[in-house]
Amino acid sequence: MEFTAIYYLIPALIMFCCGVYGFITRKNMIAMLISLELMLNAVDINFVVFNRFLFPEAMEGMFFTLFAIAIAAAETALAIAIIINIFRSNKSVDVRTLNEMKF
Amino acid sequence: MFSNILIYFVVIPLVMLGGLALCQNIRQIRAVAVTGSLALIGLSAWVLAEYLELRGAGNEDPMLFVDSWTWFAPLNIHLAVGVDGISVAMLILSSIIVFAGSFASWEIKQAKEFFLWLILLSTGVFGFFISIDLFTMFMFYEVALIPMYLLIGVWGSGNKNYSAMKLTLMLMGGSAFLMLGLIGIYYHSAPEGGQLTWNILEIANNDAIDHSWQTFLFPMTFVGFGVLGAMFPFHTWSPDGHASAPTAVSMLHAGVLMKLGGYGCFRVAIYLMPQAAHELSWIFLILTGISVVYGAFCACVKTDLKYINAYSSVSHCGLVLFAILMLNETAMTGAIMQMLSHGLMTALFFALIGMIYGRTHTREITQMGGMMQIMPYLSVCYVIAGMASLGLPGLSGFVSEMTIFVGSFQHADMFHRVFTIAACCSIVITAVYILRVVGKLLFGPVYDEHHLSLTDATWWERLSTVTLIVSVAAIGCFPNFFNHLINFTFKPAIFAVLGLN
Amino acid sequence: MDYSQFLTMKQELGLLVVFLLVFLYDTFMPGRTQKGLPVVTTVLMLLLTVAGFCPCCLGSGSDVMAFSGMYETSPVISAIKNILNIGVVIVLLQSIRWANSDAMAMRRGEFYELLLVTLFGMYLMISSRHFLMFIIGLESASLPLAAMTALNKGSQESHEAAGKYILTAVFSSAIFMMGLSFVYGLTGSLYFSNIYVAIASEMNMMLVCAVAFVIAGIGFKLSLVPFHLWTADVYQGAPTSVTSYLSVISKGATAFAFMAVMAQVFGTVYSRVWEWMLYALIILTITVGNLFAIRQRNMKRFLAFSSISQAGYIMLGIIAYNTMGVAAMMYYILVYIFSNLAAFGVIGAIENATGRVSMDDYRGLYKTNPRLSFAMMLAMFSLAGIPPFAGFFSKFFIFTGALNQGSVAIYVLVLIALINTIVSLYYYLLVVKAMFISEDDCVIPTFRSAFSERLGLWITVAGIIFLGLVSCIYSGLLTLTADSALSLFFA
Amino acid sequence: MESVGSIILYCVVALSMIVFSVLAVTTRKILRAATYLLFTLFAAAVMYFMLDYEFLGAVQIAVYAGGIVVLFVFSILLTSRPGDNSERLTSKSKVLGFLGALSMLGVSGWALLSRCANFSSLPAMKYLTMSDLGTALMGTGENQYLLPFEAVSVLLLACIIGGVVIARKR
Amino acid sequence: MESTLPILILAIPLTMFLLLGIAGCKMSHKLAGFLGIAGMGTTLVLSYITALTYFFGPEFIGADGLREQVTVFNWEWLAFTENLVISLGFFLDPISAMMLIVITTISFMVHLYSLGYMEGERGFQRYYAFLSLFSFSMLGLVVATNIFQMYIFWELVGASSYLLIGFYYRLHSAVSASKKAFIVTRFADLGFLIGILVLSYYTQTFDFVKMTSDPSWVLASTGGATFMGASVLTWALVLIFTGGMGKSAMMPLHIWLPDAMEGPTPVSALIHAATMVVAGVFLVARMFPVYMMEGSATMIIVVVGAVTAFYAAMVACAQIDIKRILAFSTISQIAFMMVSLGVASEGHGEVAHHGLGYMASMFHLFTHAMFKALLFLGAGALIHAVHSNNYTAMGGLRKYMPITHWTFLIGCLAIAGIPPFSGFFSKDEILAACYAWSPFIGVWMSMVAALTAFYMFRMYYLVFWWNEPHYHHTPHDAPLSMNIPLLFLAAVSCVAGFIPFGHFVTWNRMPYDIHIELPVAISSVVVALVAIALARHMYIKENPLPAKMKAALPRLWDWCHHRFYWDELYMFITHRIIFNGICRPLAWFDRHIIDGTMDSFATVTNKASEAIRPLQSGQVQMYVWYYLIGALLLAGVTAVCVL
Repeated sequence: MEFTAIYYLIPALIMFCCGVYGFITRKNMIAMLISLELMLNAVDINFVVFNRFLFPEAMEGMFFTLFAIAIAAAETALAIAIIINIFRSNKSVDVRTLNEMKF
Repeated sequence: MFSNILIYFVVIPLVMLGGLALCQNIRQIRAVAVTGSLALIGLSAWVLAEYLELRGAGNEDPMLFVDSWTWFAPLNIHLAVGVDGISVAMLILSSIIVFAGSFASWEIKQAKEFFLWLILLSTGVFGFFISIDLFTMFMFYEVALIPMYLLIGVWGSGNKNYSAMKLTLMLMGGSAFLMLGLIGIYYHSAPEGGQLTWNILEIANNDAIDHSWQTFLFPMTFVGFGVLGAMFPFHTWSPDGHASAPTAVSMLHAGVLMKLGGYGCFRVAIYLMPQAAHELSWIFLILTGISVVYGAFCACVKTDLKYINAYSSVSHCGLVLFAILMLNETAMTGAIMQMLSHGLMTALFFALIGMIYGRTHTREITQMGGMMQIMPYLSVCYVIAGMASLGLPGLSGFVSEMTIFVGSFQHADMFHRVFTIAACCSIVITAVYILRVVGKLLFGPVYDEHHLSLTDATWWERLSTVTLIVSVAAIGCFPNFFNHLINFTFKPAIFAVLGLN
Repeated sequence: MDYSQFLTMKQELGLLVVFLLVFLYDTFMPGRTQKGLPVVTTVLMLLLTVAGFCPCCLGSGSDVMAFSGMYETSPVISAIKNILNIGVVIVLLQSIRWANSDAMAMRRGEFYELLLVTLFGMYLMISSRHFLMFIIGLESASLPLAAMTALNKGSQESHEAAGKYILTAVFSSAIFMMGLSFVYGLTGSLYFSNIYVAIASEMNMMLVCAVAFVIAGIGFKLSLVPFHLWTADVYQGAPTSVTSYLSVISKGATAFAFMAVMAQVFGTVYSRVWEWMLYALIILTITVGNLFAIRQRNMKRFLAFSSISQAGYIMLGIIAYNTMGVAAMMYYILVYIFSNLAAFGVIGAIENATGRVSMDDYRGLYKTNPRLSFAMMLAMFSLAGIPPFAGFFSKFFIFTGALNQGSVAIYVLVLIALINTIVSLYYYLLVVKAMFISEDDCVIPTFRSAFSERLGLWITVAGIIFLGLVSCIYSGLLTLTADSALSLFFA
Repeated sequence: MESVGSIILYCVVALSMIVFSVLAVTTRKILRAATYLLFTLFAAAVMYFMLDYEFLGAVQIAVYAGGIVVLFVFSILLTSRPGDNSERLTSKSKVLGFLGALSMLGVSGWALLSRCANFSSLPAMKYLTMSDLGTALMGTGENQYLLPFEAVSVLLLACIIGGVVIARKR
Repeated sequence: MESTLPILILAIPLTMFLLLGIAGCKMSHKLAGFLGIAGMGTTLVLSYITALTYFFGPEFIGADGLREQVTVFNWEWLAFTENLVISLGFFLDPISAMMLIVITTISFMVHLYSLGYMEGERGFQRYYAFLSLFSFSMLGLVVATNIFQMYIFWELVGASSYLLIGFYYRLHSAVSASKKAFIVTRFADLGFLIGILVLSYYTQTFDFVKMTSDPSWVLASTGGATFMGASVLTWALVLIFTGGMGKSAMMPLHIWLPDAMEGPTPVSALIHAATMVVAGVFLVARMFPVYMMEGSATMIIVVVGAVTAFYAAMVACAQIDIKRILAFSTISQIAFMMVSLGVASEGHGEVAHHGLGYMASMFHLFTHAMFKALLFLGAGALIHAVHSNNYTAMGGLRKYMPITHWTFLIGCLAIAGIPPFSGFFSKDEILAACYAWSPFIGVWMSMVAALTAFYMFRMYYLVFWWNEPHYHHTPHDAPLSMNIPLLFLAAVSCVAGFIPFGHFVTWNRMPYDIHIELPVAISSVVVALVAIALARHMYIKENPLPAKMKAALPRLWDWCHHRFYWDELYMFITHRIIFNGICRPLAWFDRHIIDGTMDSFATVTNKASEAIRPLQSGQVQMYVWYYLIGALLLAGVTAVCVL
């Protein structure tokens, strides 16, 4: 058998979908963040795979991934700071408590 | 720019606004309002004189005093002005009603704000009538609409919030269609590759709007303006709006603002898209024909004076649109005459109703009676207004209605003639509701003993009403003058296209 | 390795200088002078704005590509940045009083630093011609905003807003990046110019997906329906100054960037793919935004929905897909900045003075605070598109621009948009009604707002009145757009 | 034709990636979720190595596993009390989650498969040296990333400031 | 002809109206009355000069021996199109000259009479103002040069009639009577207007001269067009006649006239007996050559006239109110004129008996105006004396009011057709014309003439003989100002019959001699005398016969007394059908359906707004879910559509 790009892309996609599922279902905000990380990571894999399989002559995808990792880190850091902030005032990290404002 | 006389129709109201901002007390406010409206009357008289002189000298241009200043160059938007007989007539009408309206609101509360909005409204109206650029026309049109909301909302009576909102939204709804129509016209204003333009004269000259687009754009613009012209079934803002509006606002609105609708229908919808007008007129003819009769019937059973008059306006304004759609010289002349006539007499009506209401605090005719004994002056004026409305010769209503009927009946098509007869029936129904009100309200024994202590008109009220009555009588007695003033516009080739007239 | 290329990024560099100065001031100046920070920042921004207007100084006089086409600046881009700058100056002006309140004492500097960074991010979004740059700009424009949203430490709503914002924002950026990965997979490049060429021959699901995800990702920031759901909550919870910043600057910048992406990346598949997507989104956005706005009582939330529907109108400039549309869009953004900031200025002034933000509290406001009510009314009229205020002109031009496209579908779209203006007029008038017509027992008492707030209001009101009447602005934008390289994409 | 080793390796990596992803989003204990995330990230790193992106793999391990996951663990410890099992999921949210995930899978899967024909086996690639990476990061030319490098630094700075200002007690 | 006099004839009353109307309230009663009378007097003199000049001036006899038609002046007032122009002009021909005399005479008499009758009334000045307005309008109507000018003044007389009927506006009855009068005539005028429209559409002219000088051209101009089976010319003429029916109170549009008696009695004399109500006759006479062309139109005129004449005479026999009796008498007499006009032509240009009917009609118009005005003014004197309109409050008055009694008797004899009073001559001509046209109509009209004599003398005896009721004040003759008109008109009624009318007024303006048709004359006088004798027998003093007759024919009495329930029928149609059946449902429809639809846009918007509220649930995961689904749908739907 021959590994084409699709062999790598499908697991990444499944990973992405797991992230989606987790993000929608988990009530713990940190768990939601974890799901998000899965999604971001799946995207990273996509880039890398496309780069490696389709356009190996340049390193666009790889560098995108590199920066995306940095961005993801920044996002996560900020998100965690905010979650902790919420935890301080709400005494909970349950996302369902974020329902003061609606309609 | 200021060498053109027309521009002062906008400048004077703007100066008035500025003056108003500086006013400290009610006397100054009145002074500003009176001076300004007098200046406007003077200006419109001047324009009329100049206009007649130019025409007399054999000037055959479709519009006079034409001038155009570039505004948004890339879109070819200009501040273009110009008048023909119709616009001159409308300008005169507006200035008279603004004048009368200022006097009718002599003792209004919060006078400064009131006049601020009122003058803004009149700015829009005047601007609309002098514009021959679709963009500026539309802009002024909307400028005239929005002050209504506050005028009714703040100074109105009864269910004013609802009425003000309904009126504003429905009229703006109309202008939504209108805006689409106008932009559409712009994009088809010139032949392929030509310079697109908003200028009415140029568009009419180019005659480049192709047939399929006409059939789309004509209804858009006609309905857009028709809403303001109280065309069935978009007239329902009118009864509520008028009923809640303060006196001067009802006057201005029914007297002038509703005329914007008819004027626009002619100036934009029909003038620029005659073929579509010819083909689609039957649809709107049915609607306006319904307006005419239906409004009159509805007025018969209402007991609130303003509702009666509002429905009567629906009927009369319906006649305006009806006649415009006949697409012949006489009927269209009649339409414009009807605008003048209806504007003046309905303003008179609303002024009187406001004055009566200000005294009795009711507009229910079932709650009043025998006013002739209590306030003979106002009652006599009311009778005159009523007579004008039901078309007594010697007053304006007769002249305009007859011109419309005769003109409409000259239509070659049987359908149009039959419809004309149906519209004619409205004169009987009009008589019914007018006389019903007159009989109940003015004649008969005094209904309420408390009313006996009420006073007759004050001097400013007399001035306001006399102005209007004289104008109504002037049109009624010397119709040919207005006829000639107006029908010059209808001479040129727009009918040639249709093979009519 | 031509590092002098950095010098083409004059406006970005200028902004960074401001950022650094503010940072240094915040860090090193003694505590008693800290209250001067807001004014200093405002003045610095003002200088930057002024400088941006002259091409010789910071603005761009011609089209320049730098970093091998990763960055572009041109008069048009410079113009939109200047427009944003003007907005930022006004926002800063209006936030001075809030920033100098005691509650903000510890976070004053950070507020300004974060704000400037987000502005920097927006600059990058606008100027970038490479998706990596673009996403960095997008994130810079969006992540610090989450922190800014949370600045109101005492308020539960502020935290909630920040939480909702960061979670949805990150999710959105994940989707966006997914879309980018598809773009990359299709074309092998992240340079706009390369993609533009390479994508022309493509027509498959991956392309559709890519476009949809990219639209979703940017639509999130623009709060297009259905990607808008965060908007109301965040606007309501965030401090008023942040809300006003979010609603005008962030939206305006994103709109322009969106236009750039759609035209310069996906231009070749306009009618094949995304025209119809945008039709749907615009109709949804305008309608749903309006429908929600009807029911709102909280002024900030109300303006949130109003801004959603406004975004729909802005989109008309993009779907027009011509230079007129772009110019109209930029003009619309400018006018929208002034109108919305006037509204937020009044809301902020009242909130700072009395802490009340409900529309019910505004009843009878005209009796006690006529000037504020007047400013608010003008803002509402302008937003509703009533002449002679600027909003009318912007609406008219954006419709004109859209109809320039000429298809029947666009006529239908514009008609729907126009009908929606009636609904929007209704709710704007509700505010006017509350202030001018309704009466209430507990009217907001007469108060005197701070100088900065008044100045901000005067500026915005002047803008509302004159921006439309002064024709050279729109005409200038139109000429600028027509002459720019951007216009090539619409040919 | 791939070697058996690489097939096995692929299977292990792919499977662990999928399995740990699923576990990460379904486990009730939040700390476990973080752990499964770590494993997934490791799997991804291995995948990078398999595709000859050693540097990227290293960064992945360093930044993700070393930084982010630690951050997660800290925050988890900070916010959850011991023995605090995660919530029981309502069936409604499960259904919605499934629906969302499945449709995402469907649409994106369709997108990927639509390009499947273009996919070939692993092409040869020039070995990436550190200096290649360095030049690309510090260069201003085509496919060189000095500008993003600088820009991202501003972003990181902003996030630091933001994080600090939020996390600060007052 | 000089146009100064004609202009003044119209201008003086108009000026008086404006003067009294605007400044009247500042004047004393005396001054206002004097002004009014002076104005009318001047007009009277001027009109007499004009009319007599016309009739006797040789310059108006053309070369062919015909009396010329003169358009004294004709000013363009409103030009609809090049051809269709409303002009205001002064047209002199025999009938308009005659009408000038009739109008100004009666009007002057009424002015004079009112001085006494209306003395001390509130609104005295207003009264005179309205009288002047009416005189102006009526004069304008008869001298109209074109049909539209006639329509204009037609409307104006309607309005002044309205104002005068409603003079006592404090009374409900007066107000509703005036309203009724206006609306009914307005309805008729609608027909007139449509008729004008139809006619002018085909002929492209309003001008009388153009139409009447060559009526066959009118017929030709319609080009044989038909509408719903009838030729358009018939339609036009019938519609125009409808206008005449309204004004002249022909059945079924007669219902307003009896009610119009609510106005002051002099007004009834002027407007509702002598002048305005004959406008319909005048109109048909004016258009006579055209009517001649359409047999079906004249047929309708004859039928309507005959039925009305009989009906009104029947009803007049059973009324209590003396003014009502006179009103129905008026209706009946006008119907005579109509019938006479109708029988003057025999379809398609053949004029029966040299247009005898035409001449007779005009003659009767003239004499009737005089004696009916006399009767009304006499009735006014009676009412003035006893303060009641009902004969039940009167009786034996001959002793107290000799002048009134004798003048009234002359009036009654005149209307009954007893020679040598004027009515005999004119009625005789009419009957002769009828017999010539069709014996049936002749007999029928003779019967009506008998009825006329009967009800008039019924009234006469009931008022002046009969039993004397108890009077609060002793009744006495009216003051001099009221007696002069009575005496004058009585004198005219005595002698007017001897005027050689045929020399002045004929359909083709060709003078000819009237000769009395003896058989017809004798028979009609005999019949009239019998009727008078019967009335004398029944009503000269208490007599059981009337009661017996009433008991014998209760149904007939009821129907006659209630005017055959026409008012009730109209009430039913207007109130039940039009008002409750059309207006109210329409108003409801407008409020609830049309307005409801408009409101429902708002409601639906609100409902929609409520319905999508759950979208903004406040749950961030739902937000994300919608986001995701939105994005996927965007992709999926687009893909389905474009791929």
